[in-house]
Amino acid sequence: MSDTVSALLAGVDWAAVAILTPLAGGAAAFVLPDRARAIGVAASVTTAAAAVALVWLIATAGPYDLAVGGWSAPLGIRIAADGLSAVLIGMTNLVGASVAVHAALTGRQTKPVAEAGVAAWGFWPLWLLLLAGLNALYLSADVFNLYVTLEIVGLSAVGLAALSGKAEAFKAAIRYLLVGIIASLVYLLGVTLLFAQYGVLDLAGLRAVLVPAPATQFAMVAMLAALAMKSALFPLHGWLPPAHGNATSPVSALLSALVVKASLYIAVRLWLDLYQPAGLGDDAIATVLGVLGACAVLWGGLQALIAKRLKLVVAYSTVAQIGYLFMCFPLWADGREALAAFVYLAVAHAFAKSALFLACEQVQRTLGDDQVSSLSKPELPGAVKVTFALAAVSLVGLPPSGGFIGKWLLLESTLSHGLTVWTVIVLCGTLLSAAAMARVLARFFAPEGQAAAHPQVVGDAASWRFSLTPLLLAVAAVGIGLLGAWPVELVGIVGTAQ
Amino acid sequence: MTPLVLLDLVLGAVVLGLVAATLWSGSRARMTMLFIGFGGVVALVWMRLGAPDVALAEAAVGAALTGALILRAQGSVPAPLPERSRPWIIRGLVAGLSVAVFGALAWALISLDWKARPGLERVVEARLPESGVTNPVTAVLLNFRAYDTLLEMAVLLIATAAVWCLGRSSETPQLPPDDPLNLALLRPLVPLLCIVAGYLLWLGAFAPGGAFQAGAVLSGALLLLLVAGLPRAPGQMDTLRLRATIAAALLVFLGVAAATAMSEATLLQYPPHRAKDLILVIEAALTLSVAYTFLVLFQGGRPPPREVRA
Amino acid sequence: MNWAEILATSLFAAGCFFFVGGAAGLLRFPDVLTRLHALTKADNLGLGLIALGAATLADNAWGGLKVLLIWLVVMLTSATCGYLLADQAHTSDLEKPK
Amino acid sequence: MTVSLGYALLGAAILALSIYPLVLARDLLRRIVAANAFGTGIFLILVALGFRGEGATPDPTTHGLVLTGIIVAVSATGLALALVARMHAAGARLEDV
Repeated sequence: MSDTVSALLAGVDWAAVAILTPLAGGAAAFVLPDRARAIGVAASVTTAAAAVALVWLIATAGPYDLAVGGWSAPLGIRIAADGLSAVLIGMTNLVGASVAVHAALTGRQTKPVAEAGVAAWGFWPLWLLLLAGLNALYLSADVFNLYVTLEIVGLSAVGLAALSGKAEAFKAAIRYLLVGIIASLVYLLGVTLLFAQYGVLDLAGLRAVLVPAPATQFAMVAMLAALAMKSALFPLHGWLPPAHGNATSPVSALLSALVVKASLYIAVRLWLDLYQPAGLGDDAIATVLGVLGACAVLWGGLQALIAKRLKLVVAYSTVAQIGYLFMCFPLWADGREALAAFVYLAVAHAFAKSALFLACEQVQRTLGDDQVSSLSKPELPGAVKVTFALAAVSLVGLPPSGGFIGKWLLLESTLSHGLTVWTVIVLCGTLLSAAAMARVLARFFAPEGQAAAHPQVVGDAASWRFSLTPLLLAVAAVGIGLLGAWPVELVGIVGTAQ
Repeated sequence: MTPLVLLDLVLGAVVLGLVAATLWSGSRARMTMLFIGFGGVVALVWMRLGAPDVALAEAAVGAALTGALILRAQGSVPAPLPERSRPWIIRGLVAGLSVAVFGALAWALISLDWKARPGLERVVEARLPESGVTNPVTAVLLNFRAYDTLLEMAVLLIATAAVWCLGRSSETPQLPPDDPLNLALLRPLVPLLCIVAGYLLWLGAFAPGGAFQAGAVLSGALLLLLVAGLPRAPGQMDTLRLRATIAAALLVFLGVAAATAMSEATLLQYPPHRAKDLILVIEAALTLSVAYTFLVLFQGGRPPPREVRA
Repeated sequence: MNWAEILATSLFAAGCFFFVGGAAGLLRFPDVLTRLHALTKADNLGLGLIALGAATLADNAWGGLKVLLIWLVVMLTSATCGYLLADQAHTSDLEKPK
Repeated sequence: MTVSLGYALLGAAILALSIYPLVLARDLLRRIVAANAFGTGIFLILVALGFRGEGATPDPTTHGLVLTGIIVAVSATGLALALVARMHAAGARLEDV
């Protein structure tokens, strides 16, 4: 069966489809705002299908590699994908398409032009261009091309974050933009120094010639610092909670689940494929990243525990989850074994976090605000509560969820490296996030007071339209744990090219 | 290697002085003016370093357009309250960071082997005949690394779409109406700018020039028409045509990419005998899109729909 | 150095003299109108001389014509800009020295 | 000192000078201008790398990269300035960012 499928799929360059479709959709949605929603859903779903085909081919036939324009490196740009890229492309497109469908299902309720003159249809062109940027980023095998994709992702994310039209959202967006611009420029400085020393921009080409030298070391520190800033690593995370907390719910879901992972992926890619093999990735830098990750786990966990608004609870939990991902760096000292933990944590977080943020929308619409203190009102529909409970299972890391497998692999890896302190921190972080989730869930399931005689429900906030996608995403976040070793095997597919 | 000469030292001192004066200028107006001047002098530096394509783009985009954008913003947003100074420890830390970055960067740069520096000029030169154009910079931008340029079009569209969707354009500051001298300027200058844009576009195939420079010049003509307050100036109404022109570059580029992916089985691999035509088609679309994109960025939002004006 | 280069160099020198004069006027004169006077006059003449010098060094007549065209366009814009600035100064009462 | 290294160091100096206002300036417009200056510093290093001496063909790749960078920079600047204007219109204070 799988051979037939592979033969059927082999004729088409699915990677090109996964990049060109959302680009074309984004341009079309901008030109035809009246049709933006239809174009947006069609392009997101088509892109997701192409991405699934690409992942399938990588899983069955090995890594993907193409010299764009027929110009081989160092002259041209290569796009390539191994198992790590494949998993992240799959995650991005599945979560992305789900959020797009959710936005289309619930979008009818929003006015076309909100206050402050913001055009709500802008979500569609910006989201599609963001999707194209994410796919291009995971496929890029050229350090300068990665810079361009980072800019696509960064600028479209800022545009999306500002779309809610609130003053705080504009403020958060400009802060986000400034951090993004600085980080991109610092990354570009690193690229410049690599080109200065080697005259090569291609990842595989660089890997072949990289040696420890001052310019290369400067480049490495600059690029890792820039990417840590873009991924909101503690203490550079200050921009994230306001940006994610003040955006519209679908946008918060996309930013939290997908966008922060993109820059983190580049850091992992450069670390594992460039710096570490060249003998540059010494323990000190990995330890610094790991320690900052640990701080993020604790700080993000604490802030999530005391945050007053539900969306801020969820946003601070992203800061903590990013911390776990950075804690993987010191565990790669002798190979890629902790990559499985990284991938499980990243993917489970993407599904759980998008479910949570999408569910926040229904909470906000039902209660009129998202103060944690008002969550105990009994009007909330059951589906929201179930969604929150399931997503919390995965975020906290209870079996059999994807988050559990990720944390288990992480703990195992810390123990086998003798990093007992790390183990303790992971456990503390788990306790903190369990407490933060319990704080929300306790209010959900122990409602106080009577249901108001005339509930002030905005529109049809109790409709299935609001609860279907988040519920499915939350189920997926738990269900990932049942996939077993398949994702680990997929990540094991390593290209020589990338 | 070529040693530094007096000209370089003077140029370097002027650039450094200008950047310091810009960033520490007392008033905003002074900052903007100095920044535009800085762009102009940097364009001279690009000429000195044998990069006329970059010099043209710097003068047109880096100095003129960015300057116009900042001037525009400066008019609509009041300057903040008198500076409350930050705690000395923060100021000291950032100053220290700045010195440390300069030191580390200078050390990294000095440690490079400047006698035998690697680069791609040989490879570009060897493959230039296959590219369809003879200006190596155009060959890099629209053939060898055309994929970067395709994604760059997406960056431009994202910025435009975001600016477009975040709010309506505010009133554009205008030249005094009914002033005979304005028309006396516009009548010869606008057609001339259009001709220069076309010339730069055509020139890009074999000499310094190209779509970005042409687009910037064309947007200069459009901006002139806009600030002159002519009733039918382009870009004043939210129309299908305006949005389509802005997206044209990306759409045409995508068309070429999809066609090549299907016919040549490789993304953006032009058939050799068609390379020149394809590059010219893409560049023409690029020129138009870049010009109208800058027009929208300058207006800072989406123009009103047709009915409102009528 | 042939005669064209000698001619060009002396034209450049003369042009630079006017630019320096214009810059000195911009810095030293007391109010908007006199500053504009120094700037536009010196710019036009200075740039004209430099353009003339560049034109004598051009490879062919086309090159020379392009350089002269640049001069014409700058004259056109600087005349208009000078007028606009003066007009603005006039209406917003900035004519008087501070 | 060669021309290339000299101009590369000039780029480094521009970049370092712009860090302070980029991080600390109260006025958002000044921070945006500083970001542009920072970018110019990087571009200067790139073009200096491509310079191969008087009369020799420079490396056109660096010029292509810088042209791309300039367009990206103006896009980001345009978006940033529009956001600043929106923020002001929505009543938020500029120095609080």
